[in-house]
Amino acid sequence: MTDTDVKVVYQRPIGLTDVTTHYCPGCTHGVAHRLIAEVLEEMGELRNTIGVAPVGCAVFAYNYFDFDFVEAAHGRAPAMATGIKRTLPDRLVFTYQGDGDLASMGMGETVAAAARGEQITIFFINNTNYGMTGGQMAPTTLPGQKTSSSPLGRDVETQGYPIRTAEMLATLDGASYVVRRSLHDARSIRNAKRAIRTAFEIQKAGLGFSMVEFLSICPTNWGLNAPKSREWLKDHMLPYYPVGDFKVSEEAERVMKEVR
Amino acid sequence: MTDTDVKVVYQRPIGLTDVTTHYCPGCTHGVAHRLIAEVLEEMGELRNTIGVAPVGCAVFAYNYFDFDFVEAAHGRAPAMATGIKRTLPDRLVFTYQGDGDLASMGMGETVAAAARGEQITIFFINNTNYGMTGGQMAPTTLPGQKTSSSPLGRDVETQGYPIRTAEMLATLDGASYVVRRSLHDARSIRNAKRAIRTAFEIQKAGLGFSMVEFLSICPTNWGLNAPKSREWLKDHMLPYYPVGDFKVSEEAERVMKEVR
Amino acid sequence: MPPKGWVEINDLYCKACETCIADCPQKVLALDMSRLSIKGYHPAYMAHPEKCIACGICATVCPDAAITVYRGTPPGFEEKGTE
Amino acid sequence: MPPKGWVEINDLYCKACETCIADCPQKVLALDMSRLSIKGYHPAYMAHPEKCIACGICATVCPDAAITVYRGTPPGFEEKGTE
Amino acid sequence: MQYEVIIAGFGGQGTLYAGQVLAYGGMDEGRHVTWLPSYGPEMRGGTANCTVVISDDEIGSPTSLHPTAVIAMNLPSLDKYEPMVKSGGWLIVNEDLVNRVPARADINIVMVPANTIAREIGNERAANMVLLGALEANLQILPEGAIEKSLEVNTGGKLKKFVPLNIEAMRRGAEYKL
Amino acid sequence: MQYEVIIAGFGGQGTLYAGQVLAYGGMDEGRHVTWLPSYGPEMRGGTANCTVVISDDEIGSPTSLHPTAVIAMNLPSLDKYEPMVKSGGWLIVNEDLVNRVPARADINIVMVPANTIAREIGNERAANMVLLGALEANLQILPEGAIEKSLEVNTGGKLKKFVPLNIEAMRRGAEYKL
Amino acid sequence: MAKEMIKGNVAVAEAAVRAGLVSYFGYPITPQTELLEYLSARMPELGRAFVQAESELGAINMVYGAACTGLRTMSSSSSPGVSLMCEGISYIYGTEVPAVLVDVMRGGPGLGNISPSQADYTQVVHGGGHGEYHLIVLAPASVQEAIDLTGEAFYLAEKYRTVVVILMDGFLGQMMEPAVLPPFKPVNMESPDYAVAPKEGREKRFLTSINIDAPTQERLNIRQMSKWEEITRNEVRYQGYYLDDAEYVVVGFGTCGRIALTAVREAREKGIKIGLLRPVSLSPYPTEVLDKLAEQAKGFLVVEMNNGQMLDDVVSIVARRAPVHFYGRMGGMVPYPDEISQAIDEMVNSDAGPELDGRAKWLELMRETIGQGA
Amino acid sequence: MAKEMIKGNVAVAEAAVRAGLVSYFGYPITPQTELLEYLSARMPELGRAFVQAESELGAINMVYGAACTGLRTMSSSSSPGVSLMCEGISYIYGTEVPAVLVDVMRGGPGLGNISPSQADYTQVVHGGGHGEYHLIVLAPASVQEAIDLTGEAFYLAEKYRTVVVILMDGFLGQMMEPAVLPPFKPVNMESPDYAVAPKEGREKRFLTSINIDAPTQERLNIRQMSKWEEITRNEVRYQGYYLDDAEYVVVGFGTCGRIALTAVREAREKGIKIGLLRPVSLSPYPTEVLDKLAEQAKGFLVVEMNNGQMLDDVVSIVARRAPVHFYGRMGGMVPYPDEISQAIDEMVNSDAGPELDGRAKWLELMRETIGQGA
Ligand SMILES: Cc1ncc(C[n+]2csc(CCOP(=O)(O)OP(=O)(O)O)c2C)c(N)n1
Ligand SMILES: Cc1ncc(C[n+]2csc(CCOP(=O)(O)OP(=O)(O)O)c2C)c(N)n1
Ligand code: SF4
Ligand code: SF4
Ligand code: SF4
Ligand code: SF4
Ligand code: SF4
Ligand code: SF4
Ligand SMILES: [Mg+2]
Ligand SMILES: [Mg+2]
Repeated sequence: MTDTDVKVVYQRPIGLTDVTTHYCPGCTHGVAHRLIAEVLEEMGELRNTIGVAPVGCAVFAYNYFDFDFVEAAHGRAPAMATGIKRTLPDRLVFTYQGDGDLASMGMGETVAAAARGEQITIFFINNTNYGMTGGQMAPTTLPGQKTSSSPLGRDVETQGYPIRTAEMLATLDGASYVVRRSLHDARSIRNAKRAIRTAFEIQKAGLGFSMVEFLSICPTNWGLNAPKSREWLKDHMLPYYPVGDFKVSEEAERVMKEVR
Repeated sequence: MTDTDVKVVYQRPIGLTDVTTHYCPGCTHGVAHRLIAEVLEEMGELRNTIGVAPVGCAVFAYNYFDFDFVEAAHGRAPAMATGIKRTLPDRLVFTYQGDGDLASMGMGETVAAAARGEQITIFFINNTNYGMTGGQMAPTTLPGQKTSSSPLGRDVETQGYPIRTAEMLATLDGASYVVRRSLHDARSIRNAKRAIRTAFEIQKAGLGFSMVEFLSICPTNWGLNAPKSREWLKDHMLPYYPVGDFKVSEEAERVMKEVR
Repeated sequence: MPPKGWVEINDLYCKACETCIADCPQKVLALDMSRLSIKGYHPAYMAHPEKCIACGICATVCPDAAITVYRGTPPGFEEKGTE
Repeated sequence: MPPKGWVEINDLYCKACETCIADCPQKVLALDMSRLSIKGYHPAYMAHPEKCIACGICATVCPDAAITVYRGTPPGFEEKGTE
Repeated sequence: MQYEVIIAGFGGQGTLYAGQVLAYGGMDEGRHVTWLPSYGPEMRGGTANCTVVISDDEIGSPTSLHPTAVIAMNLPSLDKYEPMVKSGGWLIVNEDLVNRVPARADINIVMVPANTIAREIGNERAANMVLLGALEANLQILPEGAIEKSLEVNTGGKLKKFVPLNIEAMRRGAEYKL
Repeated sequence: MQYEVIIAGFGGQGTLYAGQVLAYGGMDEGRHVTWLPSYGPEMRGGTANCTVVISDDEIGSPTSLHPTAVIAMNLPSLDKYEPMVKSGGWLIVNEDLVNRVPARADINIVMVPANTIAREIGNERAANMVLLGALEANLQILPEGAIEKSLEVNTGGKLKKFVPLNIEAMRRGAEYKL
Repeated sequence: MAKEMIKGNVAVAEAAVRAGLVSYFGYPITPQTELLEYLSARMPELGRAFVQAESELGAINMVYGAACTGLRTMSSSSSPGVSLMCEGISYIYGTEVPAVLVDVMRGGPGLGNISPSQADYTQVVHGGGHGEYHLIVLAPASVQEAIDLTGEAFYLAEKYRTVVVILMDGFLGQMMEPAVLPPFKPVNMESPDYAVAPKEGREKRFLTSINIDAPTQERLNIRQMSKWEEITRNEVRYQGYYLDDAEYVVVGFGTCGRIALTAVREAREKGIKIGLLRPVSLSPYPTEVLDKLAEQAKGFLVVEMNNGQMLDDVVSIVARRAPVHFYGRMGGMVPYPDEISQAIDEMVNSDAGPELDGRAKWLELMRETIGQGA
Repeated sequence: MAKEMIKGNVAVAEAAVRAGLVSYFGYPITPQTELLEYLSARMPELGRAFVQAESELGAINMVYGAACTGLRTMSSSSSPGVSLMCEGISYIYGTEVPAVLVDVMRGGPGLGNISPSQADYTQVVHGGGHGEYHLIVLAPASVQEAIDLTGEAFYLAEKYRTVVVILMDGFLGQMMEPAVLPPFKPVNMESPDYAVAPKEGREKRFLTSINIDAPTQERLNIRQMSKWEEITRNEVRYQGYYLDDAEYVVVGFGTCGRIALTAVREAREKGIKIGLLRPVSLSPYPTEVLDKLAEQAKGFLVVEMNNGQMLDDVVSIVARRAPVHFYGRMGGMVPYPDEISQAIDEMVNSDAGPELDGRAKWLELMRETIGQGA
């Protein structure tokens, strides 16, 4: 056997910088980052993309991606992305947002961007809590789930019910591609990657608003290690937040079929 | 025949003050007002109700209703109503909001209140434009519809698609009763009244968030007189915004059946 | 036969929007071009009182709650009615 | 038979989260309790290099893109492989 | 020299437009001018007025508490603005829509049956121009014919066809020169 | 008299807790005290330190640039705080987690193998209390036994069962009295 | 260039277009709405970006995004809307990207009304968002000046990578005056070298307002303060009238400043040696000229359409060298020249010393003449 | 009452509970979050209302609603969150209903960081929302004072039907000190007579901040200004140290004020006749005492954790009667007593006259010692 038979099956994508992230061990924010970098590399769009970082654990995303980035105010990433995309319509523009950022603080901007059919892509990290500020309840926190601001477990009577963001946005005519994926195992991750690719292709084709919601773990605030967190996701989140395609416009469908 | 045979079939409800409204002739804001006053009178709740007025043509609603009222900041009526209801849980609290107020400026607060299952009722006047400020495009403006800020007609490519608010909110678990009614003719108006009654009864029973969306006319900014505006509503709005019950929780269903 | 009822339209509230006029199934109502209300409108009135069936539709659609609807013989008709 | 491939785990990135360890179908990986990385972690390593099938699952699930996966005979095996 | 003119009436009587015509005329004559409307919801159906200032110098205030002249197109406007007219100033009144004679003795009062005249020349909506004609004839803020010329130069689109009517209206109003 | 003490180490070494124990002791003795942590995301996995001020008078600054004493539980803390200790002040070092001897000659230096001792008495996590014992023995900020008493009084819940261990750890640390 | 009669709101909009505005993001609010409406037709016609945002929050954050591309962008609003923009403004400032904002002020606080006002002075000049920032604030008093300052605003925003606010009031927004519009400048689509607008062959860039490390943040603050010092040195603008020999000085900005001009002229005619200082840049403030005037003047009169917000600045600068009188109208009321004339007379006849509390005296007068309660 | 070691954020929360807080509405943000977290357990336990709002916008408008019932309500946040509340605060003020707000300040502008800061001084004391308003602003410097002022805040909010802000910084929020909590006050559920809380047999009520008629709005503004005059007369609070014979005066509030105390004591020990003025009510400001000190002092030193926001007020009041020096740290940095000591020495040794520009001198120093750039 010679060296020429050695093939690199996988290597760190060039879209990530050579920097350790500040994410906690096992946090699937890292997986989402990696997938986005892989897809943009594969599409040859690394030098044509602008990311919008949120306020949340991903606040420093701009340090980890090796392409242009801006940092939004809490919740306003879709508006900021709109400002960029309208100014530079031929660039790929995406936001990367947590559930507190998108579904609480920024719900107004999110719905508006989707309704406008804004030609941007949103990557939405649903980890059922506010990671960065120490694990408070988010709009996505499950009924009964304990957080630092629902210490007895989320009481739906006084603290309300979780929002299924993808399902909700899917009702909007402006939304072209709205899906949910999970990051808890290899198979889910591969599916998630295909969705990222589809979303970007849809944006590239000018077909309107796209969003991929990712079920993600937060070992630190859930108080579970990474493998246990992934189990918890599977057992508790998946039933409430089913993976699926909630809105695929006709045109988007065509693009979707072309992706692998 | 004697006087005793004379029966009052209809008279101005006592829940309205003896004041002429500032609404333009024919404007169905007036109809919605009247129905709310009638229902609260019939329920005997006039002295137990607090209304929250929006910023919009209904900004002076507090002058027209003969019960307690507060005036919210633009879009924030659901938050303000939450503050009141949480403080005085045994009062009936409702907001009265236009489409600019609720579906643009206040979308975040609206979704959040619905998701929380906040025990309030929202009356949502969809007249496809910003009446008060002179007829700009609203999130509800129909594709192609001319407004003062979509002078060539709403171009869905750049200005997006109308939001079907009721359908969207219906996806939320916290929402108990979310329906759409129209105010363009007597039959629709009677149905609208039943929906108002149902919504209030649901609130009274503590069954969660309720919203009634009303299709409403804006003769002034549509540039049509009242009868023609009602035709326009029927021909253009009804197809896009079908009347219907989009979310009726199980418990709400029971209440609904009891209303007439 | 006397009419089944009648309506009273309050000048203070009526804005001459013609909604009631358009919707009255009996075509009872019209704008009174002979009068201007203090608000500057030609208010609606019963142009054909004899046709009123007290159905209440006019009141149901009136955006300004200007209309009161009575069932029974209108006051003016009383004597004639017994004729 | 030589293994089908191998992985390299970059100490700089590995945070010892054990995700790869849990998901490796061949149970190749483990934390190296004998070493501390500069970040203060016991990084993952190939505890059973002979079992690796270069399936890439570990890299797919690694949140820190710490793993490179190679298909082919691992460098150390080359000679042995031809033995 | 500085003229301060308030034109007031119901919404729909063309007060804002009459003010603009005057202002354009001033501009074309190289004078400093400001045109300031009342704005906002009160305009919807309610009253509408504007203040026009025409001056040889840079204009300070675009408002006026003691206008040189007032055109009152209806009774509420007469009631409101009569007391404000500067002593020695002018009050041009739409005789058709008021039911009283102005009371001030220290100002010049011109009563013009503007609606009647406008109806006579074919369009009641030209009452505003009748009154403007009366104003100009009496005060001669601008050289003769200046407004007419400006109207012709500055009017385009749908309004163009009304120019002759408006000029005629002004001419008829000008007959009410004191 | 005013004592300013900084306790610094990795997150998880119990620096904040040791500071609280000292502060409670001061409070129970009727002294003025402040306890000020470093806060925020740097705490997640990174370093953690707190400043405790104990004084007979109203306390001004809760921070200190020249602390009376520093407990350095690891090398980065030693590197950072050694230069800051007030001349004549005290530096208590966890000998187990540093690889150098402090360089300052104008301060009192106490090297304590805190992790080793803590392990000896059954729980490595008590290293913080070993160092606190060494601090108190040398500085005598509070009367003898005050901290121990305060620990007993103020500890409740799950931590109660560690009180004897913590007292033992302090006692062992106190053996490092210069 | 021929003069045109043009409305303040529209004038600013068209001036921005001619200055090469690439994108506009706004939300309707009286008395600013015509600006948005005008651009809703004009921008698409030119193939440029116009978005009616979901809210002022949305609008300012769209501006933030557009500003990060370094291309000319603006928003406009009125008082309550500007309050909603406070956070975003602070972010834009913190990120050091250029943006222009128009505030057509109305009566407040709260919902207040839509009548002209200058009650956002403090908010825009001193306060507003959190953190350390200083915006450049320009206050036109005529349609022509509004046009000129609009071009200027874009220039300054880019020169200093900062936020420039054009502060007007409902009167100026609604008023028509003859004015000359500047020539049409071609749009510059070349992003500056700090901006995000990726292209092959250059390093990635990022723009943020976060500096989680406090020392780093402090160094940024110091640099921004230094920049502000430079702006203060270079960018002061004001208009003076009859100041050379003035024994009395009226200070007023925007609409109130021009109304005061009428009163000052009248007073001059009466033989009073009085001048008018009309600050055009409210921030940086014309401190130096006012400081000099404080050496020469026997009295100052500040006139505003608010409760004396600029008054505080004038009092601080005059520093008890002369009494500072005040006359203001609030809540959407606009003073007539006659009221200012009267205030001038009172100043001239007053024997108040430099320790005069102008606001207290004025408030007393207001209570007596206009009364209390709503 | 026994003393407890208690953290600033928690102390304020529990003090509010004991003052009879009926409802709390907030949103997580560092370094304030413990306050919200504490109440998320405490309020439901007592059967009172706690809502984690969707945003600070939501929170302040929930407070607005609750305040309209006249029952005790509050929110808390930190700098960027407070910016989002500006509009709502203006509405609450305009409607004249009582509310309490806690701002635990952090470094800015923009996202900045989470380190302690006093950079919201101007925003909260002068600026913030649109329109004419004056909030009452109280700045505690210790946990005990934070507790005491919390009770006071509710009292003042109700007394004047206004918004009271407790302005703290991240240090005070995170610090533990022994403190005595007040006794538990029963909740008052009796709505006052202006409030909406309908019941049989009384006229309807409404609460609004709109006055579309400008003269009406102006009368309201006058009444509110008069109320403010009254507050200014009655509600000034400050703490003075060694002021009687002070030739030099340090002025600082909150954490910075207490840090300065250490430096002032040291200077006294060195024989410098120096005192400390620590304003507790930042609004109304202790103008009168500072004015008197300006007659007696040879020099002032203002110390802040910002770029000199309160400095502007001190300069205005001192009015060139003595030089006003400045020492500040920004961006989340906190000065050590030693730095202030040095600034005191420099003041004492300085030959600057009263026209000194303290900020310019300081900025120069900052550039030299700390540098620029981020
Ligand atoms: C206006 C404003 N409010 C609050 C915050 C504080 N804050 C920072 S991150 C965050 C929540 C982030 O949670 P999420 O979006 O779910 O992201 P995660 O950290 O879970 O990935 C909050 C509330 C802020 N920075 N700005
Ligand atoms: C923060 C803020 N932005 C904008 C406005 C201006 N404004 C007043 S009403 C209104 C729109 C109202 O439209 P809608 O809610 O549809 O009510 P309608 O008048 O059609 O009944 C707007 C934008 C405001 N008052 N406050
Ligand atoms: S706090 Fe949670 S979401 Fe944030 S980095 Fe850690 S594990 Fe990930
Ligand atoms: S503008 Fe439209 S919505 Fe408003 S009152 Fe008039 S008709 Fe009704
Ligand atoms: S519907 Fe009512 S308001 Fe309209 S015309 Fe009839 S009576 Fe008058
Ligand atoms: S009651 Fe019926 S019939 Fe009579 S006027 Fe009204 S609509 Fe017509
Ligand atoms: S490539 Fe596959 S077999 Fe090899 S270590 Fe990774 S997961 Fe295990
Ligand atoms: S998944 Fe990655 S970071 Fe986690 S242990 Fe494996 S190599 Fe290390
Ligand atoms: Mg999250
Ligand atoms: Mg509407």
